Amino acid sequence: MQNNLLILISLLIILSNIFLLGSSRTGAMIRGIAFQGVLLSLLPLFLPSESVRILDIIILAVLSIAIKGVIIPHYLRKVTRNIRTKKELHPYLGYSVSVIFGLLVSYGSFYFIGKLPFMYLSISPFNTSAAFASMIIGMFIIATRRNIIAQIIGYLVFENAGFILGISIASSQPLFIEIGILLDLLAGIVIMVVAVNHIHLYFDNVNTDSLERLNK
Amino acid sequence: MKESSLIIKYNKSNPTSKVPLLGEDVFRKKVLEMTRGGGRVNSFFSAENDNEDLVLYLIISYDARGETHALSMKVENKAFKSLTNEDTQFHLFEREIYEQSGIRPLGHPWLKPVRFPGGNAGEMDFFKIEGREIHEVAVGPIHAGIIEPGHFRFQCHGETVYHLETSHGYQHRGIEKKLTGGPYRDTVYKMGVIAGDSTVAHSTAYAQIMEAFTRTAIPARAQAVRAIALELERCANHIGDIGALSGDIGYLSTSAYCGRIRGDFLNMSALLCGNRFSRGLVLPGGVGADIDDDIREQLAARLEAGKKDFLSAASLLWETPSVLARFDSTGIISAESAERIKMVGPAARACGIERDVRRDHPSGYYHLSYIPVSTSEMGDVSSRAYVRWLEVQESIKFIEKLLAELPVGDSGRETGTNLKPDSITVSLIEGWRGELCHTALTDGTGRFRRYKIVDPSFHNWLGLALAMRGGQISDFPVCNKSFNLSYCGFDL
Amino acid sequence: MIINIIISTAAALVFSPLLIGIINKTKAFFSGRRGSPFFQMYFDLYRLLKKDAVRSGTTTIVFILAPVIVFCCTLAAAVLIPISPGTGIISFTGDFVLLFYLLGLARFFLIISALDTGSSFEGMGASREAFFSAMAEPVVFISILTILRLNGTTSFTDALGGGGAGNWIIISLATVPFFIVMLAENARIPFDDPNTHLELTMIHEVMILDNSGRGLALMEWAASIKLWLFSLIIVRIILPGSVLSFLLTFVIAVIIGIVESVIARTTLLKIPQLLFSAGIIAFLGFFLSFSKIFVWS
Amino acid sequence: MTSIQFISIIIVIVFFSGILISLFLREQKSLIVVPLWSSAITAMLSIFFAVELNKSGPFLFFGNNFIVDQLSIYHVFLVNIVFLAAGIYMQDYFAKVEEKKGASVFHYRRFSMLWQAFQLMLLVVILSNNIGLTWVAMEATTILSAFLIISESNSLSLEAMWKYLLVCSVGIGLAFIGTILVAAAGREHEAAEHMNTFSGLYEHASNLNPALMLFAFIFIAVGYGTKAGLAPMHTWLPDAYSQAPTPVFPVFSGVMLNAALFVIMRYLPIVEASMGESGDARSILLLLGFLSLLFAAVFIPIQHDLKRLLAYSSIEHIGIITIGLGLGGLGTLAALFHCMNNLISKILVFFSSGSIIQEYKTDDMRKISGVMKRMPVWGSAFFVSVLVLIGVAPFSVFMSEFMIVRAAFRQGRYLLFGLFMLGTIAIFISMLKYTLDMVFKPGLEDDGSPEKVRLSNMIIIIGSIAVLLTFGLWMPPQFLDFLESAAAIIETGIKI
Repeated sequence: MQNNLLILISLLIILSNIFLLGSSRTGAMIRGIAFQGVLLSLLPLFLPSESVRILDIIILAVLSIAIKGVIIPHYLRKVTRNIRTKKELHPYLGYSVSVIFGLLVSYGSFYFIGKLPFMYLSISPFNTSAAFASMIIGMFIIATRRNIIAQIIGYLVFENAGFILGISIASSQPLFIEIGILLDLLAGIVIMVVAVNHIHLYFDNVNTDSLERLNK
Repeated sequence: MKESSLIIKYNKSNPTSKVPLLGEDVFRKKVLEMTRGGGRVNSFFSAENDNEDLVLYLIISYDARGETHALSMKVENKAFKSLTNEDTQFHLFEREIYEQSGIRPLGHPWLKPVRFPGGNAGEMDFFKIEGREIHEVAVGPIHAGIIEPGHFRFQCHGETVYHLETSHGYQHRGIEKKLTGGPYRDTVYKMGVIAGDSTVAHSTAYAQIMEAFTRTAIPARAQAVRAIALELERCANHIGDIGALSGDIGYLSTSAYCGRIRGDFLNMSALLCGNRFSRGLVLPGGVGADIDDDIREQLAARLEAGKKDFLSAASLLWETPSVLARFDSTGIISAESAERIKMVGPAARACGIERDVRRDHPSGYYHLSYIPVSTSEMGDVSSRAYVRWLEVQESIKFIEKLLAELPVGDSGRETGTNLKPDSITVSLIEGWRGELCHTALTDGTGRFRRYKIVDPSFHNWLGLALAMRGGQISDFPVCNKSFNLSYCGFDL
Repeated sequence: MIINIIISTAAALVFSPLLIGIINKTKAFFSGRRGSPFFQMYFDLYRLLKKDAVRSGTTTIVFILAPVIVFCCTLAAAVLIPISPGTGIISFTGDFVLLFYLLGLARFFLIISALDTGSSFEGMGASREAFFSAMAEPVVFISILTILRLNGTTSFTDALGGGGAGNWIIISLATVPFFIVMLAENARIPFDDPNTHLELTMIHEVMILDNSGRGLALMEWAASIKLWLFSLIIVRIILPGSVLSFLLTFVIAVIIGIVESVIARTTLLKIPQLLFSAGIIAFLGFFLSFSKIFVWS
Repeated sequence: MTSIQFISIIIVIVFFSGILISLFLREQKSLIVVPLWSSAITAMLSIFFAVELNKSGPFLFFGNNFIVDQLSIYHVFLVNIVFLAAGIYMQDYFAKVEEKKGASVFHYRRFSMLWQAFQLMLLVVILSNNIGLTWVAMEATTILSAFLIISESNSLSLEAMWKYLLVCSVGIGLAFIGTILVAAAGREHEAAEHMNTFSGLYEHASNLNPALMLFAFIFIAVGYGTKAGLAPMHTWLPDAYSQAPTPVFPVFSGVMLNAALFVIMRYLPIVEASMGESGDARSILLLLGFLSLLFAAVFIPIQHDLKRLLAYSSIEHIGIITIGLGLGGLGTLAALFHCMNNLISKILVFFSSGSIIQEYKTDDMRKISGVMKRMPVWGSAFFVSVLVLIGVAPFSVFMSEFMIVRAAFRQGRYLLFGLFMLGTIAIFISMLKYTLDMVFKPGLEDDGSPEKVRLSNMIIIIGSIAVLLTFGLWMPPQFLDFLESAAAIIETGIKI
C-alpha cells in the first residue's frame, strides 16, 4: 500500500508536469505548481524511514507545504495580479508539442533511468524517474516560455525535481541543511518576484521578448 | 474662422443663430481639424431651418477639456463630400443622414440603409467574401432566446469568423419623427421606452433638455435622486449582464444568483418610485418621487444586502479558472480599433480607454460628487465583464454616499411650458451602456424643430463586429452578451 | 439469456431519464434553485410521444428514419453491458468494438439527419460532432484496452461482468479519461451545454433542433440511454464484482451535476486540448499496465 | 582547536556587526567604509589561519562542518584580498557616482549590507566541509549577488539580472542534484554519519559506487561550472558583467567564479579516487575548459563593448584554470597559481577599465581612444593589465599558462597543446589590437583637467603590478611549498 501511495504521488507529479506544460494561463500554472508542491511535501511521510527522524520528517513536511504550497504560490499570484499578466502569448513551442514532449520525457526517463547501474539505491525507481523527468521538463519550460512567471514556474518544477530525487535516494541530510535548501528556494523566488516587478516597471510587460537587447 | 464653433453649456440653451453656419469646404476643414485634435462626434444629423433649407448639425466634444462644440453646415444640392474616408466615426452618422433626409454623402464607402423606415428590414447587400470554402451563416432576426430582433450575417471559414455584419431596423418606431413638433404630453413616457433598460438615462437627458429650454433650475435633492436612480439602473443591468454572461458559458451558480440579485436592484428602483424600471421617476423639473427617511433606510439596508450577495456571487467568476479561460482573449477588440470607431461606455473602458461622461462632461449631481472611472486593459470579454464588476462596486459606493449626504429640499418643481424659441441644447448622460446624447432644436414658436437621440448602441455595434473578426463563431453569443447592446435604442 | 436481455433493456429504458433528472436537480441545488422534479424527463417524453411531428419541407426519409435508428442502436449498445456479474449477453474477442460501433452508427444517423435539414446551424453542429467524436474515440479505446489488460481477458463484457479488480491506480487512470470522454460524448459541460439556447455554440442540441414530437422524444431518450450506458460502464469498471453496483450510476449522475456546477463551459477551440489531455492520462494508464513495478495481487 | 573556533566566531561577528552597523549608519561615506574593515580583518585573520595550519596541518571545526586546509586558506586569502581592493576602489568610485546621480542612502545601505552578506556566504562556501552546506551557501551567493548587479537600476541591468538569476539558479539546481547523488553514494556506506562531508567522503572514496560518482560529477561540473562561467553555460556572464557596477566586477570575476571552481576542486579527488584514478572526471573538466577557451577565442574578436570583452577574457581564464585541473599533476599546481594571477590581474584590469569607462561615459571601445594622453595613470595600468591578461612574458600569468602548456606537453597531449596555443594566440592578437587602438590612438582633445588618482588607488595599481612581476620572475619558496601542499589536496584529497 505504501508503495502504491508513493507511485500515486509520483504519477500525480508527472501529470501535474504535463498539466503545466499544457496550460497557457499563469493562474492555472500557479495552481498546478502549488499542487505539485504539496504533493512533494507529502512524499517524505510515506517513506519507509528510520523512526528516529520522524519528528524531523514531519517538521520538514510542514515547512515544505507552507513554502511550496502556500507562500510561493501566494507570492506568484500577487505579482501576477500586480502586473496583470494573464496569458502566455505564443510560447516558442506550442502547447500540444510541449505536452507530447513531456510525455516522451516521462516515458523515456522511466525507461532509461531504471537501467542506470545505481538504481538499487533508490526507494522506488518510479520516483527517481519522475524526478529526472521533472528536471528536464522544468528546464524545457524555462527555455520555451516567454512569460517570466512561466519561467519562474519552470524553475520551481526543476527545483522540485531535486527535492524528489533527494528524498528518493538520499534521505539522510541533516535537518538544518534541508531547511537551508527550502529557505534558499524561498529567497530565490522572492527576489525573482521582485525582479519581475521591476521588469514590469521598466518594460511594461513581462515577456522575455523585450529582454533581448543584450544579445550577442 | 476663429470662433467657428459654439461651445455648448449643458444646462443652458443657446440661440441657434449662434451656431456658426459654414460652407462645406470650411466645415470640412474645421471638422477634420477638430477630430484630429481629439474631438469625438457625439451627434451628426440634418435639420431644416426656417427657410426649409437643410442644415447639417454636428455636436462634437473634447473629453479631455470637457467641452462640447456645435457647428453646422449649409447643404447644397442635397449632397456633400463624405467625411467617412477621413475619419471612421462619421460612417454610420452619414448613412443615417442619407436615410433620414436624402442628403447624399458623396464617396461614402458603404452607403446602406440603417433602419429601413420604409419597411423591408434586412433587405440589403451584405458584405460578402468570395471563395469556395467561405460560407455564410445568417442568424436572426428571430433568435432562440428571448431577445430583441436583429440580423447577423457571418462570413465564415470553418469556425473562424472573417466578418460579421449586423443589420437592424426591425424595431424602428420613428421616435425622432414623433418628437418633432413636441414636446407633447406623452413625450416624457416615450423617453422612458427609447431603450427600456435605460429609462433613467434617457429620461434624465430629456429632462435636462427641457430644463435648459425653460430655464428651470432643479433642486439638488432631485438631482441626487436622479443620480441614485441612474446608478441603480447601472447596477441592475451590469449585474444582469454578469449573470447572463456566466449563463452563456454554462456557469450556473453565478448565473442564477446574479439573475436574482438583478431583481433585488430592480426592486430598489421600485422602492424609489413604484416601478422596477424607474418609469416615471425622472420628470422635467425634478423627480416624480421623493425619498423619505423610511425609504432611505430601507434602501440603504437593501443595498447593503444586495452588495454582499453580489460580491459573493460574482467574485466566484474571478476565482474559477474555467470561467477565466473561457472569457480571456475571447472577442478582443484592440484599443486602437476602439478609439478609431470611438466606442463608448464599459465596452470602451474595457479596452483601457478612460471615457466616462460622468467625469468628462458632468451634469446634475455628478458635478458635486465624483465617481471613479473603472477601466480594464485587454479589451476581451473578460475585461468587459470585469469593468462591469468594478463599476457596480463604484456605483454602490456612490449611492451609499449619496444616501448618507442626501441634500434637503424639494424634489422638484414645475417647468414652464414655454420653451425658448430658436435655440439648441445638448444633453450628455453616461447611461449604463455608455454615453447617450440628446440634441434638441426649437423653432420660432418654441416647439421641437428637431430632436436627435444617439444611443450608445449606435457607437458600439460596429465594435461588436470588429471584436468578432478572427474569432470563433461559437464565441459570438458570449461576445454579444458582453457588449449587450440595445436593438431598439439603435432602431429608435 | 432472454431474462438478461429483458432486465438490461428495462433498466436502460427506465433508469436513463432519471439520470438526467438527478443531474438537473444537483445543478439546481448548487445554484440555489429548487429545480425541476426528478421525473421531469419522463413527463417530457410522455408529452412528446403523444405529439405528432412537424417536418421541414427540405427533409427526406433519412430525417424520418434517423430518430428510430439512433434510438435502437443506442438501446442495443446499452443492452450489451451487463448490469450485474454474469448477466452478459454476448462475449467474444473485441466485443467492445461492436458496442462502440453501434454507438457510431447512431451518431452517423444523427449527423446525416442533421445535414438533411439543410440548416447552416445543424451543419455546423454536425461537423463539430464528427470532429470531436473522432478525437474522443481513441481515448475510449485506450482506456478499454487498459481495462482488458488488467483483467487479462479479451472480451470487454467479460471484464465488466465479473473478475477481480486490478490495481486501483491504473483503474483510476483508465476511468478518469473515460469519464472525461463521457462528458464529451453526452454533450455535458465543459464540452457542450445541454441547457443552452444559443444555436451558434451548441453541438448536440443543435443537431436535433428540427426534430419535434415523437422524433424529438426518441432522440432525447436515446441521449439519456447513452449517458446511462457510459455511467454503467464506469461503475462496472470500478466495481465489477458487485450485483447492485448499477445503482452507483446515480452517484455518477450527481458527480456530473457537481462538475457542471463548478466549472464553466470551455471554448470550442479548447475541446481538442481537453480530449488530448484525457488521452494522455489514458495512455499513461495503458503504459503502466505493462510495467512491472506494480506487484499484482 | 578552540582558538580557531574563537577566531571564526570573531569573523562571523565582524560580518554581522558590519551588516547591523550598516542598518544604523546615515552617512554614505561611512556606509562604504564598513565593508572595507570587515574584509581587512578577515584577510589578516586568514594569514593567522595559514600560520596555524603550518603548525597543525588541516583540521575540522564546528563539529565537522567546516574545514581548514591549505586549499581553503589559499582561497580565503585570495577572496579577501579582492574584497579589500574592491573596497578601496569603491570609495573613489562611489564618490564619482554620487556627483552624477545622487543615489540615496538607502541605496548605499543596501549595497553595503549585500556586499558583506555576499562575502560571508563566499567564506562559508570555501570553508564548508559539508556538501549540503556548500550548496546552500552557493545558492545564497547567487541570490545576494543578483541584487549587486541591479544596484544600478535600469532596464538593461534588470535584463542581465534576470538572465543571471535564471541561468545560475538552474545551474545551481543541477549542482544540487549532483550533491544529492553524491550523498546517495555515501548513504550506502557504513559510516553514513560522515558521508556528507568532503573529508568523510574522501576517506571512504574507494568504496563509493563509481558509476554513481561519475554521474554525480557530471551534474556537479555542469552545475557549479555554470556558476563559474564555463562554456557553454556562460551565457549569463557577459550580460552580468556589462551591467554590474565596477567594484562588483572583480568580485564576480575573481571571487565568485573561483569559489565555484573551488567546489569542483573539492569534489575532483573524491570522484577520481572512487573511480580508481581513471581520469574520466578530469576529461570532463578538460572538455569544459576547452569549450570555454574556444568560446572566448571566437567571441573576443567580435566584441565592441569593453566590459563584455573583459567578461569573455574571464571565461578564457576560468577555462585555462579548468584545463589545468583537468590535466592534473603539474597542471593542478599551475591552475592554483593561475587562480591567484588571474585574480590580481583582474583587480588591475577591472579597476582601470572601470575608471576609463567612467571617464569616457561609454563602454563602446570604438568610441574610446587616446586614453594614455587623457589619463596616463589608469591608461598605463590598463595597458599593463591587458598585457598581463593575454600572457606577455615577464608577468606571472605567462608563467602559470606556461606551466599548463608544459604539463600538456609532458603528458604527450599534443592535440590539446595545439588547441590551447591556438586559442590563446587568437585572443592575444585581438585583445592587443583593441587595446592599442584605445590606448595609443589619438583621441578627442583633452579637456584640460589633469587626472586625479587617489593614493589608495595608486597603491592598488603599483601593488598588483609588483606582485604580478615578482611572481612572474621569482616564486618565493615558502609560497611554492604552500601551493604545492594545496595542489596535493586536489590531487590526493584531504588527510586529517
